[in-house]
Parts: sequence; C-alpha cells; structure tokens
Amino acid sequence: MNETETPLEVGEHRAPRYMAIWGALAVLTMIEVGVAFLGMPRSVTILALLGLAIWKALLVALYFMHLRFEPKLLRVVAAAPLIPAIILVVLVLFEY
Amino acid sequence: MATIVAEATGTPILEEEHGRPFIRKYIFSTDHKTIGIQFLFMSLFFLLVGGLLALLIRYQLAWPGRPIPLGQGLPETVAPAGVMLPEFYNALVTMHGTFMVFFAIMPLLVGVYANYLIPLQIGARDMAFPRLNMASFWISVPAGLIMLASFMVEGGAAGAGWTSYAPLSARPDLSGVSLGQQMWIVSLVLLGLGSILGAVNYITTVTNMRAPGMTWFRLPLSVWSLFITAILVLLAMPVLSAAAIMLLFDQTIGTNFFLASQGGQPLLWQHLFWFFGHPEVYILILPAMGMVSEIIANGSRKPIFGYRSMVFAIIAIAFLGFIVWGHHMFQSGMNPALAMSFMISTLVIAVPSAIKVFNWMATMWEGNIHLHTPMLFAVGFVMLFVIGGLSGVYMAATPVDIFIHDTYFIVAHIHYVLFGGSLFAIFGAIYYWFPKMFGRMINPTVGKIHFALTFVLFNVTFFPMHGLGMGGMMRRIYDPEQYEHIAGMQDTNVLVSLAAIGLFATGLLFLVIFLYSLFRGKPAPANPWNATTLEWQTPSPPKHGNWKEIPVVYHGPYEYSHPAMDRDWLAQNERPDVVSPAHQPATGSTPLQKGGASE
Amino acid sequence: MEAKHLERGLAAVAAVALFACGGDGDGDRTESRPGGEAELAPAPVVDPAVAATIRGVVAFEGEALVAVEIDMSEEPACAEKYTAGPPMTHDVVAENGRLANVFVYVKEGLEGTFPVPADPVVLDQDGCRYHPHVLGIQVGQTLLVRNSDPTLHNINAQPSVNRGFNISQPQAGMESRRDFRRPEVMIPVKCDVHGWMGSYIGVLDHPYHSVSAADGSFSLSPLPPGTYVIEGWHEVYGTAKQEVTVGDGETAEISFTFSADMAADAIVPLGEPVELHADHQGTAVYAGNGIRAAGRE
Amino acid sequence: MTSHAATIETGVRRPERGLGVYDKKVGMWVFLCSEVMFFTGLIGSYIILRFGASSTWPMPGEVLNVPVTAVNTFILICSSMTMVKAFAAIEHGDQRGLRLFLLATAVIGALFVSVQVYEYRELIHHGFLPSSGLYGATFFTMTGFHGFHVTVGVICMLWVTARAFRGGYTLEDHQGVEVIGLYWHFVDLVWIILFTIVYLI
Amino acid sequence: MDWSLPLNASTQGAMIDRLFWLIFAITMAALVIVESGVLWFLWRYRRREGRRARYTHGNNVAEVVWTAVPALVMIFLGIYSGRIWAQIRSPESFPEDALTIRVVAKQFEWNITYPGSDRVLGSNDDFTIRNRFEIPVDEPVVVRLQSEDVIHSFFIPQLRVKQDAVPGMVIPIWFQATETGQFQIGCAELCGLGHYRMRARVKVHDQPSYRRWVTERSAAALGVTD
Repeated sequence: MNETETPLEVGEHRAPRYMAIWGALAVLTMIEVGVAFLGMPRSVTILALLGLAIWKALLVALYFMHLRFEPKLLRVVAAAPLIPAIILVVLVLFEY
Repeated sequence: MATIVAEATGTPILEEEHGRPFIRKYIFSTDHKTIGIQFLFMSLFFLLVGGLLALLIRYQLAWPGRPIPLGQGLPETVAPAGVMLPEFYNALVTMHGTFMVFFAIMPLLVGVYANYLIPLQIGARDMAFPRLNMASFWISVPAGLIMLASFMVEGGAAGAGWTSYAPLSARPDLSGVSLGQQMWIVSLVLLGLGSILGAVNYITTVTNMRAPGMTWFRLPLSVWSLFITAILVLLAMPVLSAAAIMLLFDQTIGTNFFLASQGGQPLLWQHLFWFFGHPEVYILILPAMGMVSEIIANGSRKPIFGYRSMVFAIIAIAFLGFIVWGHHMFQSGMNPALAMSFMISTLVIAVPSAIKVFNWMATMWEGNIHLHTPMLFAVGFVMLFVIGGLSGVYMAATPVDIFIHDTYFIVAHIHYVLFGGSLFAIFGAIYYWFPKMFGRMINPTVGKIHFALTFVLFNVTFFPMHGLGMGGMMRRIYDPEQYEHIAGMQDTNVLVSLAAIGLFATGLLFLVIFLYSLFRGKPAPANPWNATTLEWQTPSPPKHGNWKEIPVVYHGPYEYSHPAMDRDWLAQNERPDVVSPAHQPATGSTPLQKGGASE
Repeated sequence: MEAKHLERGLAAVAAVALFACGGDGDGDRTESRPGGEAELAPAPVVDPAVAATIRGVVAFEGEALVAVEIDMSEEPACAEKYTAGPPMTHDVVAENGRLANVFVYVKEGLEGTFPVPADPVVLDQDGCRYHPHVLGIQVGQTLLVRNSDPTLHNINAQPSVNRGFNISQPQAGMESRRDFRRPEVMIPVKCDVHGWMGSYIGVLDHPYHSVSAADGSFSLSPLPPGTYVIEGWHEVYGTAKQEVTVGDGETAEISFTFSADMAADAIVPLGEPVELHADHQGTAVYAGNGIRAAGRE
Repeated sequence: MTSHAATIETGVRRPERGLGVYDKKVGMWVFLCSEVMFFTGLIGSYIILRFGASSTWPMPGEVLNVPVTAVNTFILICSSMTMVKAFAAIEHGDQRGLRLFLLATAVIGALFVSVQVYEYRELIHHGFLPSSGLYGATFFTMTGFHGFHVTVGVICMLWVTARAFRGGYTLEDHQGVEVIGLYWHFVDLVWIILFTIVYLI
Repeated sequence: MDWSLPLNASTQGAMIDRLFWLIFAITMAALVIVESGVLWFLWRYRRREGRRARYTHGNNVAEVVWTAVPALVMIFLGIYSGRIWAQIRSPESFPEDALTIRVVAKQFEWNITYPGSDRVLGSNDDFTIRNRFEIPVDEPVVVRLQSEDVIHSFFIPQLRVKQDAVPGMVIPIWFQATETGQFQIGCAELCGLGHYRMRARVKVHDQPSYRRWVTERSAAALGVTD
C-alpha cells in the first residue's frame, strides 16, 4: 500500500471541458424524463433509467469531482462504501 | 459533568502547555492528548452510571418486588415505596446497555485511545484536524447528558431495550414512553455525528501523517486496530443515524417505516440496526485486541508473533463484520435460507479471532514474562475473551440458537466479550498508558489487587449466567419467579447479584486508585515499561506538539530482545548500530529487515 | 416540562446515582393544575334555596347482551374472590328493563366554572375487574388508581384530547394518581394483562354527572335553575339526548330509553375506540419462508 | 505536513505520503464515504419497503410534479457547473472568476432549495404528507434530507464566497474551494440518483 | 442450582440438544487447551534474571495450522447445523397433514385459535382460548404466529421452540411433542411493561384425551355461533 509514489501535484491536472460535461448531464436528464414517460415495458424503463442515472453519477464523480485524475488509492477510498452499501440492500432484499 | 472533573484534575497534567488561557488549554483544547483525557473522564463517569443501573437490575432479579434499600427516595412514577416498577426496570435494562455500549466502552476505546495514541504512535504532532477533534468531543458530551436527562422526563427513559426494536419503540401508546425514546434517538444521532467526525480525523491522520519510515507494516497493532475501527465507525454509524431518524419520524410525524399498519416493516429496523450493530460489536473489541497485543508483546519481551497475520486478521474481522448481522435475527422471522448464509459467515468470522488468540499465546511462548499490572489484565483479556468467543459458537449454530436466543446465555456471552474482553483491555490500557498520560505511576500492588478481585468477581458474576441461559431464563425479565422453569434457579440469581455488588465495589476501588495516583502517584519516567513504540520515546507526559523533532522510524514496532542489543528492547526510532556500536551490521541487519515485515 | 417534573426527575437521577439516597419523598404524581384555571371567574355558588335536581331512570327495551363467564383460572388470586359464582362480563347490565352503567351528564346549559372537588375519584382494580366500570371526574380532579389484587395490572388510558398514560401496578396496595386537563367523554381505560378488563372515564369541567345504577336510576344536583341538554352515554348502545328546564328548587324527572337494536347503528363517542380484541387480519405478507399466508384463512 | 519537513532534514529512504493528496481532501472524501452510507440507509430502506409493499406503488407523475423537478434537477446541475468553473478559475489565479462563480453557485443552490420548498407546499396543499403511506414517508424523508444537505452546502458556500471576496484563496492555496466543491458535487450526485428512483421509477 | 437444559419434550429438541452437547464438547476441549496453555506459559516463562526471550517474528507453518484447524471445525459445524436447521425450519420440512393452530400475540396475552374437530382454521367450529395452548402428543403441530401490536416471541423451553411474532407477518413454525405434560409459554422478546408475565399454560394431551377436549370445545363453539 505504501508504494503510492503519486506526487502531490497529481490533483492539479489539465482541466476537463466542464461545459461539455454539463451539457451531457443536461441532455441525459432530458433523455431520462423522456424514457420514463415513453411507456416502454416497466422492466426495460427501470433498467434504462438506472443505467442513465449511473452514467450521470459517474460523469459527476469522475470529472466534476476529479476522481479521474486522483491517485489510485483515493479512487479506492471513494468506491469503498459502495461495497457495504450493496451488501446491505441486496441481502435484505433476499427477504422477498 | 465529566468535563468538570477533567478541568479539576487537568491542572497537573499539562502544565508545560504554556501561553494559552486555561479554557483553551483544558476545556476547549485542540490538543489530541487533552481531548483523549477529556474522553477518559467522560466515559469513566458514564461507566459508573452504567454500573449503577446494572446494580439496580441485579437487585430486582435477585429479590424481585422487594423495596430497594434506601429506595424510598425514588419518585412514585419509578418505584413507589422503593418497589421498582416494570416500566422502570425496562428503562434500566435499556439504559444500562445504551450507556455501556455507546457512552462507556466505545468512547473509552475509540475516544480515549484513538485520540491519545494515534498521533503519538505514528510520530505526528497532532491530529489532521484538531478543531474537528475538539468538536467530536463536545458533541459527545451533550449526547450523553441528553441520554441521562431522559430519566427525568414524563414517561421515563427509553424502555424498548438498547436495540429499541420497532414497533415497541415507535408506539408510545404501547410502551408508555414517548419523550424518553425520542431523546434516546436524538442522543444517539448526536453521538453518531461525533464519532464520525472522530473517525474522519483518525483515518486521515493515519493515512497522511505517519512519520518518515513509519510504513503501513511498521504501525503498532493498536494503531492498526484503531484505524480499522475508525473505518467501521465511518461506515456503520451513518446507517444507525438514518434508521434512528426514521424511527423518530415514526414516533413524531406519523410516518410508518417500521409500523406494519400501512405496509411498513418492523424487520427493516432490525436489519438496519444490526447492520450497524454488528460492526459496532467489533468497534468495541478490535481496539481492545490491538492494545492487548501491544501489552502482551511488552510483557513477554518478545516481538508479537505473526505481526502480519494479526493485521490481516483485524482486516478480515472488520470486513466479515459487515455480512454477519443476520445472526442476531435467526428467530426474528427472517427468511430461513438467509439465516443459513448468515450462519456460515458467522462461523467463518470465528477463525480470525482464533488466529489472534493463538498468536498471543505464541507470543508468550518462550518469552520472559513480566507480570506487571497491564500484562495481568492483558492475559485476563485473553482468557476471558476465549470464553466469550467460544460461547459465541453456540448461538452461531442456528438450531441451538432457537433455544438460547434471548436467554441469559446471550447475556453471559456479551458480557464475557464486552466486560471480560473490552473492559479488561481498557483497564490494562489505563494502567499501561497512565504514566504517559499523567506523568505518574500507579502503585503496582494495588493494581494487582484490583486485577485479582475483578477477575474472580467477574467470573462469579457472569459465568453462572450461562447456566441460567441453559435453564431457559429469558432476557429482560422483571420477575424470574413468574416462570416455573426459572423459579428453581433463583439461588443462582442471588449468587450472581451478590457477586455483581462486589464487582461494582471493585470498580469503585479502581476509581479511588485512579484518582489517588493522579495526584499522589510516583512521577513516571519517559519509558517505564521499556517499550519500543514511539510514544515512549518522548517525555511523560508529552509536551504540546509531542516531539522536539519528528522521529524517524527504522523498523517494526515490537523489537524486543533483539539479538544485536544488550538491553532487551529496541525503540522504533533507534538503529542498533547507533545504540550499541559494538555490534556488526552483518548479523544485526538481517533480523532488522524482518523487523518491518515478519514472515 | 414544568419545574415540578424536573425536580422530581432530578430526584430520580440523584436517587439512582447514589443507589437511592433520600431525594424528595413526596411521590404525589398529580399533574399541576392547568395554569388558566386560577384567573377564571370565581365559581357560581348554587344557593341551596333555589338548587334544582334532575333525576330519572334509564329504561331498556329488548334483548340485552348475554354476560359471558370470564376464565380467570390463570389468576387464582382474582378467581377466588368470586365465591358467589364465576366472574361474568357484567359490563352491560340490563335487568328488568333497566340499563346500568349509563353515563348521564349535563352537556349544555351551564355557565361559569366550578370548584374542583378536593377528594379524589377512586378507580379500584379488584378481582381483576375495574370498580366502578364507568365513572365521571372533573377536570383537574385527582384520579386515584388502586390495585387490590396481588398481581400485575397495567392501566392504559388512551384519550384523544387529553394526554394518555400507560402505567403498571405489579403489587397489591399500589396507588397511582393522575388527572385530566380537558373535558372528554369518554376515555377508554384497559388492562393489557387481563384482556377482559375495561373501564370508561368521563371528564367534565363541571360536577354534574352521574352513572345509572343497576336499577337504572341517576340524579344530578344541586343544579342552578336553568335549561339544560342532558346526555346519556352507553358503551354499546350509544347516546341519547334530551332538553329539560328546571326552575328554582324544582326537581325534574326525565328518563332515557335505550333499546337492543340501538347497538347496531350506535355511534359511541370515544377518544379512541378500544379494540380489546382487534380482528387478526394480517394482510398477505411474506411469511418468511416461501409461504404467502393470509391472516385469517 | 511536518512529516515531509522532517523527511528532508533526516533524508530517510521514503517519506510516508499516504494517499498522495492533502489532508483536507482526504478528510472530505472520507466524510463523503460516511455520507454515502447515510443515504444508503435512507435509499436502501426505500427500495426495500417498495419491494415489500403489498399495495401498488403510484406510477411516476401520478403524485409528484415531474416537470418542475426535472427543471430543478437541471438547476442543481448548473450549480455544479458553476462550482467547477469557480475551481478552474482559481486554478488559474483568476480571483474575479472565482468570486463570480462561487456567488452564482450559492445563489443557484438557494434557488434549488426554494423550488423544493415550493414543491413541498404544493404537495402538502394537495394532502400528500409524510404520514400518507410509505410513499409519502420515504419521499419526504429522502428529499428532505437531501434538501437539508443542500441548505448546509449553501451556507458553507456563502462562507467560502465571503472568504473569496476577502481574497482568502490564491493560486497556490485554494484547498477550501476544492473541498467545498467535492461536497457540493456529492450532493448533486445524490440528487441525480434520488431524482431517478423517486420521481421517474 | 442445576445448570442444564430443561427436560426435552419434542422431536426437534432431541436434534438441538445433540448439537448443543457436541458444540459443548468441542468448545470445552478448545477452552481447556487455551487456558491451560496460557497458564502454563505464564509459569514456565515467568521472568527470570538473565533469561532472554526467544527473538522470533512468527512461524508460517504454525500459523497455517492454527488457521486451518479452526476453519475445518467451523465448516464441519456449519454443515452439520445447517442440515438440522433445514429439518426444523425449511419450507420443505413442514409436514403435510399437520394440525394447524393460530397463535395471535398481543400485549400481554396469547390468543390461541384451534381449528376445531374439522381441523380446518376459519371454519365455524373454530374456537379461541386466551393463554391456553393445548396440543396432542406425537403429532406434528404447525403454529401460525401473528402479532397485533409489537414483536413478541413464542417460547416453550421444553419443546425447544422459539419464534418471534411480528406484526404484519404470519410466521409458521412446526414441532412435534414427544411427551405429555404441563409446560409454559413465555415471551422472549421485550414487549413492554407486562413482558415478564406474558405467559400461557401449555398442555400436551395424549391423543384420545385431546380428541375429547377438541370435540366438546368445538361443540360449544358451534352452540354459541349459531
């Protein structure tokens, strides 16, 4: 673990094109609303919406929050809580 | 109130911390050592409160329905003519658990030692966020006071058990407790916030502020365990807060998360609570294990046996801790198939614990064992934790759990783990680090007397509870004589209660020892135990800022009886060639490499 | 939380903390009177010369509910108190055309405020029954709950406008005091340990209430002369109202008539309807092991 | 970073650099981890309760006003954009840009909250309350706590803004801006999830 | 003070007790080994002048051994108790033609509804008795557990039965008594101020007397209902 040789400067990166990300997010939101009321089969809609939501979330996390440009270890830290989170929900859902 | 003690006794502690006004120095101090000591006084106070509640419980169980001695002073809503009412008994049971878990043992381990030890043992000047650190203490205090105040409100304190199972906890009309339960929730949410702030601090400090040379695998095991514990707090506490808030809404604004009436799910509370609750159990034991490793290595004058496997055991326990919560719910109506998987993971988690026990034994093997007071308590920890761990196997096996679930067998189990385990480790740690904290020694003889009494009385108090459980005595029963199958064991209940009174008296003895040594103890040298970790390489008590110059670490934490040395210990910031020029690098260096990474 | 509480509570903690060392001994649990009452106009004194009386009987027509025997075998201490015969559910007593346990009170027509009687109203738990079964009490008057049985009773009052309480009395001879701050007809009281135990408390801001005796008789006096709306309330047959005027020193005779078929469409005004035995409908839920079970087959 | 100072003096093999980012950032990320678990508690309960609900769940748009919320979502996204712009500005030492965009972020954030308050008023007006079934309970709890987080964010944002106007951040040291930014984006991220699973699914 | 399991009067009880004593043996062995080891080391390696502790950081073989051994024991226990658990609780384990009784818990009483002589719940010869649980011996009984208000736990020590009753759920459990006798139901989950005496009488009849009891009871029930 202590092999993180990543220099402190890594955070200060070449800035991504924020406006592009912003545009993407806006468009995706519109698509989402569209999908929700398209009247596709329920399962398809839900899957599509979840996919879109995760996509948006990733955009925010990776670019707005610069995770893309952070040292590996920090990315691990950021992703860590997802494991117990998923465990909790999935295991409890086994009740049904 | 705790803090008042803190300031009173604070004076002799840190006189060298000059310049800053009294209030910033001892009350709103940002120095991790002062905050750790403040936590110490706070949690010792709540430990006392929890003990008193336990006494009342035991009195009622041994002599049900008899007026409490001197109990006439209690208000009629609680104990008319000194006879305890069932609702008060429920409140006692609930608050005893709550205080002991959340306001005594948890802050004693995480609040006190994480704060005090982490910066000192990793060679930092203070925490990463000192002000945040202060905040975490000053959030915990009101939390405790709110919990205490809930005894005073109409309807009394929360009475649904420390687990506050819904719907009982969510329906004042069914429990008779409304405001008390709400204060319980608010208090725990506050405490959760405080502990999370603390955890953020500990994690950041350990990851980012280790002294040069202090690689991950040179960290003392206490730091490792506290670090992992902080992660558990960080990930488990918020879930409790969320659940508690939903419970609060159920009570106050008419939601129905946990009320079956409109499709809510009572079991959801249990799932959320235990998803927090089981990691919580490890929050209460991991730091104890870490500090015990520290003390056993020192007492045996040997490097800890299997350092790496110790570390991986801690990590394994922590991870598994998140997938075993269901074993508290085998009889709760949970899907039996799910119960099966929880049983497996629960049995698996016994393995890393076993590894640790065997490693401790192996550390003592062929050692040169000094039975100083901390060592006594550490050994006591091992012997009692083993019993607690083994009794856990019974309830892990689902079929047996059908019978012993919610009986006194469980009570015995948790007390062997939390009292025989955590609390013994805490006593050991207090004796071990007292010289460092306060610059004074505790008289070893009284220390040993304290240990002997505690060890004996503890076992007389809690071992018979296994028997009561096997006999089928349920938990949280106000009057055992109501049941034919329990009435026969009343003599056991009396025995237990008598021992419990003795145990409490011993606790008071410790308090006396503690306060006496605080003022009258012999002045302590910097390194009274000839220990190797960094905190001993700075004066006792350490000055504000801990070090003149940040130490540099050359090897692992437990270099006792190093062959290249004449004395039997080698501090982490010492190089043998410097300490004893006599020795030739060739022979000494090989074990030194191993020093960091044990094989 | 008024000071009284705080001090009592402090005593509680102090006592607990010192493993019970003195503290304030007065266990008087009575809540302090509602602040407003003090400033209110002095109570109108009813001049005995002009004091009027309203009395009468509650008649009953038709088939009354049959009283059922209560199985008290699990509470020998209570059971043995019934030497005459087995304990019956006599919550509804209608004998030879008379209906007992009807709460009769002045609903409208009174002005001013009335002094709060100093002596408490007693609700006794004897033989695992409440005595009386229906009782009236004035706002702020002390309700003294007594346990005459050597067994656990809990007193679970569930009002809608007043503050409810749910307290226990594990031993014989225990007493608790409560009072109510707002008028409410009626407040159901139950004991969860003994499902058959139920009682009703009518809280009024005046003393003019009465409960019909076994012979159906009741009486309200001494009333100031005037025109009043009198209501009779019964837990099963609902309510009946009538208006009556009494002059100086007069005595007015009135009578209510309840009938069996009133039970069907009776609206029994209650804070919360007590369901001593709510029906056990569990909606179809996952039974935890693959069986989708309905509450009642 | 005293340890690094010490490193140079004593010239040891390896300075212990931990995560390789500065403390405040680590701290914020670690804190966000706990926030994730908090919202897991709420959102997880929502999913579980919804799965277990014997009664049928209202279809999207039946109760809630999706168009308004969609716009509101867009508003929040915009605030995230202005936030990164502020950060980008100070990274190039552009004080004016920093102040401008920080202020914008705070204002837009406040706008989001007020729209949510309006939405609540409408719903309550139409008799949709926390006490109206699991749907109401979960909806108000989740969105409420998100709203609370945004409000806290706005307050902190105003504080940072004030500091920016006093020239508290420089090209060299603007950790505060990045850290508040992380929190802000996280809240935005949570909303993206909430909007989808509460309003659209 | 006799500390042992109460008399066992059910089929599943036998299995549970067997497992209990097996675990008892294993844990006792482990306990003796560890405790005596610790004490022995304390005495054998007590501090002596001039003695120097052996300098070692560990031994892979040893560590592998004491990782593997507990792991194996645990896996064995897991499989063994898993099998028993399945026989007691898995949906498949429920006997077909079992006598089904509904138990509805509420503060602080057990309302027990018997199917009557037609052995069908919901028919008009059902009858409900408060705090009296009467079953025949040597016949599988299915209890459908419900709760009206809070969580209770249906606990009969001698039958080795314990199951929470949860509001909004109907939880079936089954068991088969092997001995006639009088026992008690206790509530094992804190359910409020009356928790400690939320008990009911249990009577295990022999087959004929149970049949007699049921017939007269349901006759009475029919008499009342129509």
